[in-house]
Amino acid sequence: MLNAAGLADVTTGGAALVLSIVLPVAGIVLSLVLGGRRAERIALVLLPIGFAIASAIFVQVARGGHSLAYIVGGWAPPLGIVLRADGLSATMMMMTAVVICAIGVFAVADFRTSKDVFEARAPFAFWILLLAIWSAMNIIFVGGDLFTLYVALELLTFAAVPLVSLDGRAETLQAALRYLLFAILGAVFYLVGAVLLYGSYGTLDIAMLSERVRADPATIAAAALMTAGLLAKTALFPLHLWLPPAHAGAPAAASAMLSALVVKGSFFLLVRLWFDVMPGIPGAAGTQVLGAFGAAAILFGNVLALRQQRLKLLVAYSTVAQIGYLFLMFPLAFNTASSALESGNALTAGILQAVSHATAKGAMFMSAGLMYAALGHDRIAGITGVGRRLPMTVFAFALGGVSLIGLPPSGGFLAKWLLLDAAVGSGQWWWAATMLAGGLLTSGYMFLVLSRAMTPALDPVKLHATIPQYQQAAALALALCSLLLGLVAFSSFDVVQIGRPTAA
Amino acid sequence: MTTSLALDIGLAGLIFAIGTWTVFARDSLAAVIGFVGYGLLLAIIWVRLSAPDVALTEAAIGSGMTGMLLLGAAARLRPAGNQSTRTSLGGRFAIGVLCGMISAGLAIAILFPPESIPSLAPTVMQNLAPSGLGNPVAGVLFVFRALDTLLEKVVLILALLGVWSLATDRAWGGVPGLRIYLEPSNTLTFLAQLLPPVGIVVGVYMCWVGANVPGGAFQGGTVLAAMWLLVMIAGLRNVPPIDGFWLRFLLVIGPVIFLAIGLAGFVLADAFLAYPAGYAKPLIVAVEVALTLSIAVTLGMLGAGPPERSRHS
Amino acid sequence: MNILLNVFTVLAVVAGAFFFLAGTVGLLRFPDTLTRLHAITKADNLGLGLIILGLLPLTSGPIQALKMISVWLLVQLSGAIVTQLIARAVRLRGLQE
Amino acid sequence: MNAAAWFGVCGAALVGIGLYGLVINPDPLRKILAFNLVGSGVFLMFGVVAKRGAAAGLGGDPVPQALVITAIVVAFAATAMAVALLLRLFEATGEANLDSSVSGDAKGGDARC
Repeated sequence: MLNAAGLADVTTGGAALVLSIVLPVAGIVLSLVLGGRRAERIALVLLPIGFAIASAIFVQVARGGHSLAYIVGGWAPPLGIVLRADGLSATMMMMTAVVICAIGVFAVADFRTSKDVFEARAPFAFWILLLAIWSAMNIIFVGGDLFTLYVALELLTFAAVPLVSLDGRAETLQAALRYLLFAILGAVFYLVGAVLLYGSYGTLDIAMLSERVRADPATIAAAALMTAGLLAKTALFPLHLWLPPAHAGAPAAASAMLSALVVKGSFFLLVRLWFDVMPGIPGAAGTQVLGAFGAAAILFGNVLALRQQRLKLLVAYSTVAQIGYLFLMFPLAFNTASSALESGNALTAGILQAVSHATAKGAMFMSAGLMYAALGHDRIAGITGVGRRLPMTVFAFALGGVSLIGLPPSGGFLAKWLLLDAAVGSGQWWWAATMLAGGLLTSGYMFLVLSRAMTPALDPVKLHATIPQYQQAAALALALCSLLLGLVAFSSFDVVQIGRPTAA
Repeated sequence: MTTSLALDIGLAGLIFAIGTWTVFARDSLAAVIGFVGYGLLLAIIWVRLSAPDVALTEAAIGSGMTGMLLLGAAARLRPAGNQSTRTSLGGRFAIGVLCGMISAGLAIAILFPPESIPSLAPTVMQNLAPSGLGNPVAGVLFVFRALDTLLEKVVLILALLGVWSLATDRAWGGVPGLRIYLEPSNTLTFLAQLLPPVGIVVGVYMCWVGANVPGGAFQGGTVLAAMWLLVMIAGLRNVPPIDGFWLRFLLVIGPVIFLAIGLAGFVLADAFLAYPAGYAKPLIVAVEVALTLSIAVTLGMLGAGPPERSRHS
Repeated sequence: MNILLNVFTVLAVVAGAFFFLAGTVGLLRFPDTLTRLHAITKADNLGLGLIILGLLPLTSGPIQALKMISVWLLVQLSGAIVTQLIARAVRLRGLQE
Repeated sequence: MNAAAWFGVCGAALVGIGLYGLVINPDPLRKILAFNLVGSGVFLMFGVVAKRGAAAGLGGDPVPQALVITAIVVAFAATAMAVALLLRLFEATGEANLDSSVSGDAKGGDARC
């Protein structure tokens, strides 16, 4: 075996990384063979365990101040695969664990197998897909090998697409098919890039590539193709067309997962690619182009959100806009002196934006779903008075909106503040202007929805279904997470920067 | 120019021509049939590229199973026709130019390799001996990058779950309606009686020798799946209901054993997915056998499609 | 002896290739499904049979020769049955195209 | 240029032509078919990379070869899911379209031909 002695210190702390991947996989196979409502029970048992594992990794990384690694099978790269968790991965894993657990609690009411059957379609599929999404996200966060990440990306797609069409309505089938085509094409583009990189450098390991990478034509082509593929999967404007129907058509718990988590998977890979694999390759022009797409997404998504008649579509279009903010960090992290992307405050801001959007958007899709269930529709014109009947739900929706707009003390505020600060500091005022305009538009549609919801109705609102308290509580808990995330500004150190080259 | 080079260029040209034709052919069914032929020719290219393992996979899965799925779909969709609007001439031109540029960029990238060509072949051969495997590709799949192989099996299972989830609520737990519907006929029954014994021997052989020579779980499993589908289409065996215990058991037995051996590596060897010294080969063969069964069942059920009839009707 | 075997190989393979060519031309040029089937089965049976016959002297041992013969037999079997099925489908649905 | 380089060019060309078909062809089944062309083109390029890395008595670098096997299986899984979705969509609406907006019932409002 390869240098077994040198591995010992690397592998001891890293076993949790393996468990974070393997546990949901074990849950998937067990659920399939045991069947029936045991799928739900297995998922519910695994939720706290997975949460504990993610917390353990987070604490280990934050306390230790350095990243964790695990060499799978004892085979070091370039032959084998390494799992790595730096501050970036640990933060995203923690976020995923929180959101998944909240969604799990929320979904208990919607995906229950009725007493008179052994196994029902939607619940059985949902609980397994939930575990699959969790596993795929964790692999994406800790995978150290570009091909393992490709398989994880596909795993994520195959878990996400059936969630879109879980209702079986014709328009969701169409949305799912369109999503699938976008996603698999994006993955193939990513794969071409990996092929070219392997052809040039003989390894797919991220750390080894970052040392070897040169600015030759093959590498630039690889970077461009991988970026394009990942942008299609992240639904950055103008490749966003598949997102609104897919996210709005899925059941509430599934929408929350798709919007809060799944798009962050491919986004995270993009961050890995640009910041870790090839920080020097994109150049100023590349980062400005990416930022311009982001800015266009902010304006376009917000304007379209403002014009929607249905609540779930409004929330979906706001996802298109919020994804735009994520891409502003690329031009802002670019250092003109070294002509490379630097992991500074802009990176922290981008990740913070991802985390606060995940929690806020999860909460908003859950609350929108609850309003839909209670009213039997989600026409914005018809939600008058719902604030009286479902105060907790509307409150959660409003708190999510606070984070999207970027009001203090929310995580969204801190993220946007850091981005603004970086924009002003580097003299790129155009991004700052876009962000301010985006914030105004976001407050516009939030006001539109909330003012309707809080207006007392003329005749009392009749609820079609009773909404369990715990579902509302799950949405509110996520919204509070998003709100209180801004308080991390008071902690002195920055977990995201752990294990980054410039932080040491 | 040598003869073999001329033949290779001709092969590449032929493949490109058929590929282009499948894009532009008017009839979908004809395009799919062209695609099957395309896949078989592609398998020859893989042999020419000294990759017999990939050639077998391409022929079995890339051409065979994919072709079967697409043929079934084309036959079913035939009455649909096509009412959607076509892209305008200018749009087509612009997209054509863009695609041409991508192709040109890729061709340039592949035609100008770095000065020292990197290869892991020597490293693989150095480290293959302890595992006792003779086939380096199997070594990469089951020793060095076992995690990818495990995850890929999960991907297949998820795809099957995704296909099943498209059933109606009422049909859940029921029997898949085979997509390719043939009237029962004596000749087909004859084939379904004669071929499977041979096919099963071939499938088992492929899996068994995969550790040492080209072949392995994916190729063997595909052949077994094809035999199973043939028997089901001919009506000699019923399609099993999707909630049957044995079906589910066989579906997951491969990943379960893989995972169990991988986790045992924590205790018995020095890492997850590491094999204890001296036991690598028997353990890998065990994993391959279980995976072959799982792959056969997964591919067979993917071919059969979502459940359509409830079990009792 | 060796030269004779080589000549045999060349002749048989060329004859086999000719049948493949003829079958392909027939597949492309014949007017309806049944005649096309007729053309393609000739390529399958005779063409492949001749090529394998021609290659037999080049095999490294009886096992390899057996493998090649079984390839031919399997192609015969599946070819004959698929042709039968297609012909049946044509008869049931009426002649098209 | 050696044979492997020609196969590489063939792979690159297949990616382009497949991509064109994927974007241009309105029929989802043909889009799925074109996706498979793109995929096989990419695999072929990987095969050329493998062939270039022939060393240590092997005809090619086994690592990319093994990765292609994995990728072929994943592409098949994608095709299977796409085909199932397409057939289900056809069953539900009586048409197989991605661009027209479909509604719940088959006789939905728009009578586009």
